Amino acid sequence: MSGFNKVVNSYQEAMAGLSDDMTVIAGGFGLCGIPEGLIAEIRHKQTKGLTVVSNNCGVDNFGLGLLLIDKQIKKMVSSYVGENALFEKQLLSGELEVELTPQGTLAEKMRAGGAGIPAFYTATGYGTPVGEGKEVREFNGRKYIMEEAIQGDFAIVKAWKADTFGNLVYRKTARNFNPMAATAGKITVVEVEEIVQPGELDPDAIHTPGIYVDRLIKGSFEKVIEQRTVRQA
Amino acid sequence: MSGFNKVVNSYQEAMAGLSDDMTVIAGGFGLCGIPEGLIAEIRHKQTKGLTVVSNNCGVDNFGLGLLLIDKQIKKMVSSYVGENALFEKQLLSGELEVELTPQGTLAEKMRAGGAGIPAFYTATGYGTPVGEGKEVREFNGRKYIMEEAIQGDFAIVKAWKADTFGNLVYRKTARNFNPMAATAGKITVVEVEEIVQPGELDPDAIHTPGIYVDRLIKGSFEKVIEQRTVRQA
Amino acid sequence: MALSREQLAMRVAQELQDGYYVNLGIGIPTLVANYVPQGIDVMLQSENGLLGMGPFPNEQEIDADLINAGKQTVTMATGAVLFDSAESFAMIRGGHVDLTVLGAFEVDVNGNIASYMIPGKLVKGMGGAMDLVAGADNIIVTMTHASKHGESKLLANCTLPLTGQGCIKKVLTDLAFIEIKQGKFHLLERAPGVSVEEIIKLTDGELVVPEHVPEMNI
Amino acid sequence: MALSREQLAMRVAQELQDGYYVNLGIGIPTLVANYVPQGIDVMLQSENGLLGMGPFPNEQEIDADLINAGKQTVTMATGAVLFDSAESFAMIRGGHVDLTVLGAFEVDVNGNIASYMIPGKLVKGMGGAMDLVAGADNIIVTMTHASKHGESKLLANCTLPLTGQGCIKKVLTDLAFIEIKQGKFHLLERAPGVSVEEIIKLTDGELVVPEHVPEMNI
Repeated sequence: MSGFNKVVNSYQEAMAGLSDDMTVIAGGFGLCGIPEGLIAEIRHKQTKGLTVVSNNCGVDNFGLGLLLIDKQIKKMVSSYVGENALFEKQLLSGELEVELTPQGTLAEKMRAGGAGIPAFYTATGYGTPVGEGKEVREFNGRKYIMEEAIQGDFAIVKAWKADTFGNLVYRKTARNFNPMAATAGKITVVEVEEIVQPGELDPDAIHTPGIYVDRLIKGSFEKVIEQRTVRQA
Repeated sequence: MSGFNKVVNSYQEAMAGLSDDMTVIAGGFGLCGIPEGLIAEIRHKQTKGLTVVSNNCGVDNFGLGLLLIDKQIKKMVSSYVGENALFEKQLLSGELEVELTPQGTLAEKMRAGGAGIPAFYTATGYGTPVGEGKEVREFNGRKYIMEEAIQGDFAIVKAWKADTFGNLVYRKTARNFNPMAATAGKITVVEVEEIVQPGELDPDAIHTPGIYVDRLIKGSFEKVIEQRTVRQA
Repeated sequence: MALSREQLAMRVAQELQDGYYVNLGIGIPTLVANYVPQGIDVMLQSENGLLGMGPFPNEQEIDADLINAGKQTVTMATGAVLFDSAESFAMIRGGHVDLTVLGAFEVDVNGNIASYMIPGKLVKGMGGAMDLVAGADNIIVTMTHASKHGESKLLANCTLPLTGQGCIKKVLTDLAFIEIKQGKFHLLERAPGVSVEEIIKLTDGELVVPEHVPEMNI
Repeated sequence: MALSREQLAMRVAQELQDGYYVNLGIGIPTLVANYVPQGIDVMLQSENGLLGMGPFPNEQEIDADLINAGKQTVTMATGAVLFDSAESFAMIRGGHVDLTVLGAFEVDVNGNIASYMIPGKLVKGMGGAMDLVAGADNIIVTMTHASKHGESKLLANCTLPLTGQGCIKKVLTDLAFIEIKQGKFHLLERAPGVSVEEIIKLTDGELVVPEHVPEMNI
């Protein structure tokens, strides 16, 4: 089934078409489950003016934080930006715009973007700065705000295993935002640890159906740990 | 972890608390993936005036169709009601009310009900009888209607395997509406083919987390096939 | 001569492209799977939760837990994936399916479609059809051009309750392949041996007829 | 004497019930897991996609793919389940978590909470806190009663940007356990050795004090 073979052989091919001022939706939570090679390729391409939708912006010198070094990011849509000195600096200097979005709302906005739901209501953020300027509506005596879907020109995703059709399986908490990101990109690019043949993944246990995936590349991952915490022996 | 053991030992206990005029959300598509024993118990209890939210209403003499025999259902919320003579008869005589809901909207309304999303917008049904009386809103030049979430006093669900904590795995297309139904019941009751110990299911491959499940019972299933279709040898 | 059910399916199959994800409705659309052109691979989506639908099973393969949207027992193709109904319609509503083929009672010059209900007669329900027509960009409606009594099903305005508004761009009938744009039907092809005059006669809505109307290549 | 971080965690742990699904925020709330009463089982939800969080790993168990919402390496308890962020917040927003424990900068008599931003200082972001306070019915806020400079954090009106409006009913500080209802703080318990007068002095919002205020049983 050549028409369904999503595998590409270079990072250049994986990110072909990404250009200045585009919106990129990225999976990952902190440094867990991030498409390391795709981020590196964006840095290498030196694409500028990007709007990046991701729960976090990595750390100084790793993850999406790499795209701050040469000021490639114009705007971040994130729930949490702490623990990144360069981020803070660019934010305070006004070089970087940030749209703080509650974590659950962010996940739901990505899902909605992929699912043909242009907007939904949530109680999250009502009566807070997040709700300012947004439509308020009452259901069953409680107030909710309207949140709109997010779509990206590109989605960059990290999965554990894929078959060549782009059916994806994630591992442990590296799943996080990746499945929603995968649905919300006009072009969805996935970097995985292992590519297998169609039929090798259990059809009942696939997390992301290949229909959402446009390009697939096998990467190698550093998997930096942010907070290495062990218990007393 | 006794506090998380969801297993009950009788159908009576499984459906305890169900009373007249309640709303029941049921998983299943046609006769595929339906909680056969829980439906039989509702028939046995002779609960009346029920609003049943389910994609279909079974067939004469099987599935939810059994609840039509003694007129236990006041209202069905379904996408498809064909192929059930008793249903048609009660519908035409006015004994049974039907709220026809597009299949995708129905699935999304159940999901929303479980996910704290009181309403969402969809293009499905705009400009059709389904859209009548519903708020219309334009996003990016296209018109959408607002659909509200559904919740049930009870949700009845059929899964393949569960552990005693109520973590669920479904099998093939018997999954269908069951995962959404499971999230949308004030009391969610699940009938399964096999109950295993916690830790025996792969944590990465569980479809419904046990947090949604209140009661769990091991059933035995007839699995009636509606359209037995085979290919030429 | 008017196309047979099989010929309708064959003509639709010519629209398939390699790598297409396709949802085929119940009836004639289902037959399209039998005529996928050589060298082209498509993957069939069944809205009850299966992407990669295979052929009907043999007796030994029958599995009550594996059915299609028409409730028929089916099999899975290699590389198939299973999911729940919310995910299935996220896929459909979100526009991820490349081609949708479905039947209808009526279509009109504004791309409206009526397919789920005939008031006064039995109400079967819309199933997934409303989501499919709202979600897909590329839809082919297959239907007979007119009723047995010669009443056109290609109208200026649909008379039956709508399944979707302004969403149909291509209609394949037993007589003609028609495009809908700018509030008019446009005749693209005619069935072999069917005259342009017959098509005009049986089309109620405004029909634009080019100078040369090629015969379908079945 | 004011409660230590550990004592705050111990007192919160007394609110746990067998079979509770619990989300513990970063900081003091995380410590609650160390003081679950005997005979009671709770399951910890981590909003990055884990229900059934276990203790921190030993060196051999460390797995970069298994972290908690504070980005710390963790383990899974028996019967744990993993899911994506949309599912995690469906759980939270949908009110399926039995108890949420989180920190704050300020709370007020109307149940408002401010916890994510101090204008002019660093903006860290709300993470999942806004969803947690909007989705949970049963929330315990743990915080110090006043700043080091003696400025109360229990106010008539929050001064900082809100994380949630009207959603907090219980606050445990290092000095007192307080309920919020009908637009007032209600003193339920005091820390061992802490006088009612001291609590009154350090509480800015209106505080209802019953005749007898029991000492906490830590």
